[in-house]
Amino acid sequence: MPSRKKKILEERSRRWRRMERWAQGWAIYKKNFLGRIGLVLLSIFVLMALASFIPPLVDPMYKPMSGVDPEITASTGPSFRHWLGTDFMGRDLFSQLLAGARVAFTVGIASAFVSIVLGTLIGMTAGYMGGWTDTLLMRTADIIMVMPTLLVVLILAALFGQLNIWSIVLIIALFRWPGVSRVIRAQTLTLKERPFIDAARVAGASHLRILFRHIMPNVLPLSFLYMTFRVTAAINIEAALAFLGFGDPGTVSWGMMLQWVWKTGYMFKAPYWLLPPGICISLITLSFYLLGRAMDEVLDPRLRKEGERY
Amino acid sequence: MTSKLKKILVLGVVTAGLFPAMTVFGGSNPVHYLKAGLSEEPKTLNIWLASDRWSLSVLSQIYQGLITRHPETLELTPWLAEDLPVYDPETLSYTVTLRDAKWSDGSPLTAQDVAFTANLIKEFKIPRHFDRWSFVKAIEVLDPKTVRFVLETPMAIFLSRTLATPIVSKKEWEPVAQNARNAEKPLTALINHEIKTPVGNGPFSVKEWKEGAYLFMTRNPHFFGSGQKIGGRVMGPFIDGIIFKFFGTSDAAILSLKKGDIDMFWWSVQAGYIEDLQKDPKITLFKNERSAMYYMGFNLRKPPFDDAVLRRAVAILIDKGFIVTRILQGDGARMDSVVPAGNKFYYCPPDTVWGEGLSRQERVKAAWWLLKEAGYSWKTPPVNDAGAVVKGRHIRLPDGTPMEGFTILTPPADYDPLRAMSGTIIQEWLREFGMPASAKPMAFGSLIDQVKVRREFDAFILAYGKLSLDPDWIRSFFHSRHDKVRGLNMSGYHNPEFDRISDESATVMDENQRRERVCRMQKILMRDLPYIPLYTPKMIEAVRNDRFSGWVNTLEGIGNPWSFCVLKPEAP
Amino acid sequence: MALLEVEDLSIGYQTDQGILHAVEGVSFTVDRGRSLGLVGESGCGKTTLGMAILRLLPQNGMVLKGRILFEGRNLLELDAEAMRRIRWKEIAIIFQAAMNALNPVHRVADQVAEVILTHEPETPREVVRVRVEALFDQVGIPRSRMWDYPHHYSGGMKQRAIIAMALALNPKFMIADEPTTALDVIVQDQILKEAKRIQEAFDIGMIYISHDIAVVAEVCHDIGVLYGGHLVEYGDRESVLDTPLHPYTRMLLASFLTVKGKAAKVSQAPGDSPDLVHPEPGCRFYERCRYAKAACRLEPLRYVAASPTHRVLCNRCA
Amino acid sequence: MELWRYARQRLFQIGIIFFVILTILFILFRIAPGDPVSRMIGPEMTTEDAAHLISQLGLDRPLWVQYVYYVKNFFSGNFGHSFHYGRPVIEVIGDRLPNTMLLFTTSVMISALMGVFLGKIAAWRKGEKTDTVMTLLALVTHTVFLPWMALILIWIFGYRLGWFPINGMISEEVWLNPTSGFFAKSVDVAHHMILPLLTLSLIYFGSYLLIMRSAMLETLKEDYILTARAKGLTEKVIRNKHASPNAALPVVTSVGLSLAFSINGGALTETVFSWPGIGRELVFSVSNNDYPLAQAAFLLISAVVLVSNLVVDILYAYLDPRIRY
Repeated sequence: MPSRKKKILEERSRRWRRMERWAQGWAIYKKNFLGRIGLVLLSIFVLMALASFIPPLVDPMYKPMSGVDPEITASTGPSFRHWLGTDFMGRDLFSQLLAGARVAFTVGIASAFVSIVLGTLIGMTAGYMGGWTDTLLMRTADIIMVMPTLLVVLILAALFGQLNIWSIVLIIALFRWPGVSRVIRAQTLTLKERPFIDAARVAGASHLRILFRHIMPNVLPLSFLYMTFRVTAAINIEAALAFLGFGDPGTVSWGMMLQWVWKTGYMFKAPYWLLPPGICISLITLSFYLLGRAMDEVLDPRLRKEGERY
Repeated sequence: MTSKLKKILVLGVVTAGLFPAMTVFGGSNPVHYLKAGLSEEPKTLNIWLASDRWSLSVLSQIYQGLITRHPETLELTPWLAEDLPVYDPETLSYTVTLRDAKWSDGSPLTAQDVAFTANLIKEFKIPRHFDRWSFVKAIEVLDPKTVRFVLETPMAIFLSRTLATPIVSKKEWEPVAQNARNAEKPLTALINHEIKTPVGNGPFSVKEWKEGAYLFMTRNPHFFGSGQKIGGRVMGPFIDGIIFKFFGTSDAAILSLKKGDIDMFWWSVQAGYIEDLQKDPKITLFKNERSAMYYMGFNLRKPPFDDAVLRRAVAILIDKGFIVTRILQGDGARMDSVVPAGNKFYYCPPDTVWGEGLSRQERVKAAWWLLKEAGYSWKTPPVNDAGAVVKGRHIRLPDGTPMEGFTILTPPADYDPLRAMSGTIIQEWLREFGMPASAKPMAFGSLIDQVKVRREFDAFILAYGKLSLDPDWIRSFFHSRHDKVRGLNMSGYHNPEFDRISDESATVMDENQRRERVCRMQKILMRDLPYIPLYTPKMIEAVRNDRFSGWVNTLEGIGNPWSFCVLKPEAP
Repeated sequence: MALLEVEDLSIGYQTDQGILHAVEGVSFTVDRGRSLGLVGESGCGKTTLGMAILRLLPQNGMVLKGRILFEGRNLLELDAEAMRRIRWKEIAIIFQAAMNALNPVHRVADQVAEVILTHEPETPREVVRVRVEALFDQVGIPRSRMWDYPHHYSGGMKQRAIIAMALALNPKFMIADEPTTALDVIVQDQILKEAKRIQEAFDIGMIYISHDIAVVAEVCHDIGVLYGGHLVEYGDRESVLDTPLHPYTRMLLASFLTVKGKAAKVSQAPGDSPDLVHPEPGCRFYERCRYAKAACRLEPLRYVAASPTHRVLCNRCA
Repeated sequence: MELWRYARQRLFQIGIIFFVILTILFILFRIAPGDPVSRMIGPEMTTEDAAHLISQLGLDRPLWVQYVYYVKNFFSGNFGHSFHYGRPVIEVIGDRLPNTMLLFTTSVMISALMGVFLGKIAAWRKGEKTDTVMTLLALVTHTVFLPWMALILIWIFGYRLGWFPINGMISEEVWLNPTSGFFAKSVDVAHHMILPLLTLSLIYFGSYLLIMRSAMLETLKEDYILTARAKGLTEKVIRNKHASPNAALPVVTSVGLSLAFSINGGALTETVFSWPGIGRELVFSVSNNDYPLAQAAFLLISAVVLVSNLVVDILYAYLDPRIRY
């Protein structure tokens, strides 16, 4: 069947084009100096997160939450035994810092992922369906958008007792989709007018098929871009929450470490304790942000216009 | 130099120049204002609403009770009253004669004021106070200086608790009460009444409250104690006033103290600052006992903690010494009875101190032995056949069912990091033993709701920060009568023997007989363990020693009315 | 002395792949009162040429060799300030995308007045106002619309406003870069006539850049045809139109004659655009030329003069 | 006028959104397990005390009755009494709000002005050292963890150098001194404000700089910039008159959109520096189960965000003549 053959060919060429696009994107990304820095930083944090499993195996006193050095009962500075020193009850700061990387990734990526999935689905639906659905979804987005996420999570944390890390992830996600959905909606609106959507509609494709088969692949890169920014937001909110003392007590996050140093009175005395978690939060945010910016350049051809004017 | 830069520099110089100039004020006569740091701003100056310690700190300078406690002996000492009242067993009544005292507006304190205060509490059922007055049948004004209280039943706490109630001025409060009576919600109207400058008869009175910044009190010229000798001390106040500064965070307060911006920080200093402060020659630290109980409570109404054996095993597993040295950084004492050891008269050492002096391994073995005897079993016992301690797994109740996961509720870290941390550590100890414990810090309001109102919980860690020296509260905490929604018996502890002794203790008027009852109660509780007392923290306060001296140490620290009445400025 | 003389001008762009030779070895002259039409498909270097004269090439663009003489002075050697003074005062430009050539946040009349105030700062405000009004009258924009913002204007009006702006200082030379591309046919016609009238009335030298040979044929005295950065044919209008020598010119004219009015199709003539980053030494039209021989690709090109006013860059035509 | 009609329409929408938030808040605070009275009275409270107080506070009425009262009171301007302070909520907020406004508007203004100014220069010098340094600085301050930076500033300027107070907004020495006039008091507040202001401004300035820089780069590619150049305008005029007004528009929008985010930062800063503002009060009231205060504070913050968004939109329309509603 010639039409079938054509379809296969088309599919193959589309796939090829997509791969080519990735390769091209990577080529552009590589040229972005800050983007490269972001990637390097990020891989350091990934390594830290992976390494966080090691210290407790070496000695139970390196358990980030419950392990204490039997010989140390107060905060001490860096030593061979404790590379970054110990906290006020003799727990190893370095293993806490490593565990913090794991928490940051978990929180950041999980909540960004959920909010992106939500935002993309809602944005696509609103843009594609239009009418009442659109109005309803977008007004909801407006309402959520004006609420300061941190304070909302704070209120919920206070009202419903301490939240565990997954509820925090979920709440951040629930309050962070509107920004994404607006962008995706705008993108969907322009896509909707493109001929290939019309063609698909004429060919009798169902709404669902059009949404997922034709529109989604085109908005996904944008969603992916937004995900990097959402990751930074989520990490920051979790850290701030923990810093204020509303974090999940069962996890050692960097915000929690800062809260301990602040609340136990070691702030002026223990720079080895005050500095590392703050630097880590800031740098992981920076690295995701740089990643996002570099990706933005890859995705947004407008920025590549320079030098193309003849 | 650019003009912009110049401007900035000039502004900087002006700013810097202004500040030293501002530190001196008051003219030729040196005035001595004590600057005291509070960790939070007082919420209100309405004595009937105030429940936070900051408001109470300020109000304790203003409103006074008839009786107080001597700082060293802790014995009852007459305060507004001229003498300790005498009990007449015939009529079940106390007669109190008042000192010659004046309100800060100059009008005299009369028996009418005392009667008015008591009646106000009884009429409006003012929370926190009403309980202490509910058994007072009548208040009779015999003459302007004498008042007689007639009780319904003999009640041991009348002297120490009821008569410590702050007395308010009838002149000031009568119109307020009248308005409140006409309101739809009388009590709400009363406690929501705003008071800017309360009329009291304490050593100081409020001059100015700048919200969010400071509260300025000046010496009350009409203070009844001035020049008198009370409790072996000549009363002042010898300072001209107190400026309370509000700090939201301890770091700021400690910094101010070091710089000399405040003379005293009225709050327990965290361990982290202590070493630094000790090095400072201008700063003196005071360590005092507290009348506080930090404890772990259980829900005795349902498994698994309805079994006293299990509670005992938990008590063995909890290393209080560890908590004190590690989490409290040594600034506290382990607690082995519900009465704090600082309360020397009523404290009784228990017969058995669970797990005393044992190492971690020995604790595990002891607890394991105890539970094994009681029929508990494990999938992997915490002590293996060779007698070595291993990680236990899946404990089973005597009836063979696996123990379900349970939570230990604690206050959140922002409220009290130490208790939150203790919860986590206890969780780890129990888990090593094979118990499915998980610590869950919870916002305070939710925690109270869970424990007192809904009563859906397994275990919790809470504290009583300021237990009165008279241990009448033991009865409230553990009497089966108080096992109800919002009741104080949070564990749901029922023990008829205990109920009987505690009821007896309430009405025994002889101190020594009462003490014997209280001892028996303590021993019963330490056997049944509805609560495991964990620790009593120390009160560590820091003051500058270059401006004022004469702080009075007592239980609960130097921040007491005695201190403020006798404090003297250092000679310049 | 000619008003504008371009001599052997080569322009390149720095790109990732190397230097892109956008214009190579172009020479032409424009006299006072004369107009030159530069025609060619997009990417042929015609806009680059226009920008180079005003030294407005983008950052990665550079003049590789050659001279641009304006009234005898080499513009390429002037310092930035001297060049700034020449811009608009002496040489004005009407842009391709007139739609976006006006700043959206300033009123149109202000933008015209700004030109006068920049170059003749002593002019009293009142005089400026009168002159601006006169200019708007001249291009036929009602005075009531003068103080509108650009987005209130139609495309034609914007283009007129730009022309008004170009005339504000009575420049000696004007470059019109596809001034009518975005407009509909009727407006296009009006604007063209207007441009021609003004050029003649003020005795201005002018370069008219277009992809549409029909437009150029209508307006200009001379025609230059650009292909791949080369000026492949250059001569007076009659010679070029009547006896086109270069195969590319012929191709342009042929499509113009067959589908008159729809000349835009030309740019989609068969064959790919030449690679300007690694150009062959020979003819760049080689691949699309139906007369091409193997040698065309490699032989260095030279101009062949058909008449004193007409030359062509084709070794075959010789 | 069209703009007026647009504003009215938006105000109506804001009203609806506000009502929805109001309702959500009510529901949230009522279904939450917290027990306000236990926090009010303290652990010595007896069952009788609590029951009495609960009925006195009207918390024993059915939920829908409470809701009706709540909405009714709300629209008659009565936010109730704070459980904690015993004062009308409106008064507490009235005390705190000006402090927040002072800190907040100053910091937004400083950071926006600095961001716009430096962003302009960075874009103009794209690729040069100035640009690299400024972009990096902006990136770092933009992504640094706010409370941590506040702590570091406290550590350096408060503890090590001792230059600035780290707590509150006034010092009693100045305010209790009868000779200090308005000027001395203002200087005192300014002195206290420096560190929190520095924290907030540093954090926000980065994002404004980045937005301005990229907007400026976009703008510089526009045709009218080329026109401006061809017109022989000086570079300074091109940059300041033709490029930056267009480029500053996205900054205006982002000020509006980032407001909710900024409020998070504001609350954190207020908490760390004990600035007696509404953000800190909200954090407090929330952990104290002071429903009326927390609700009103949150509502107020939402209202401020909503209205500011509207103001920003109108401002945008005013700045950009292309936009007409």
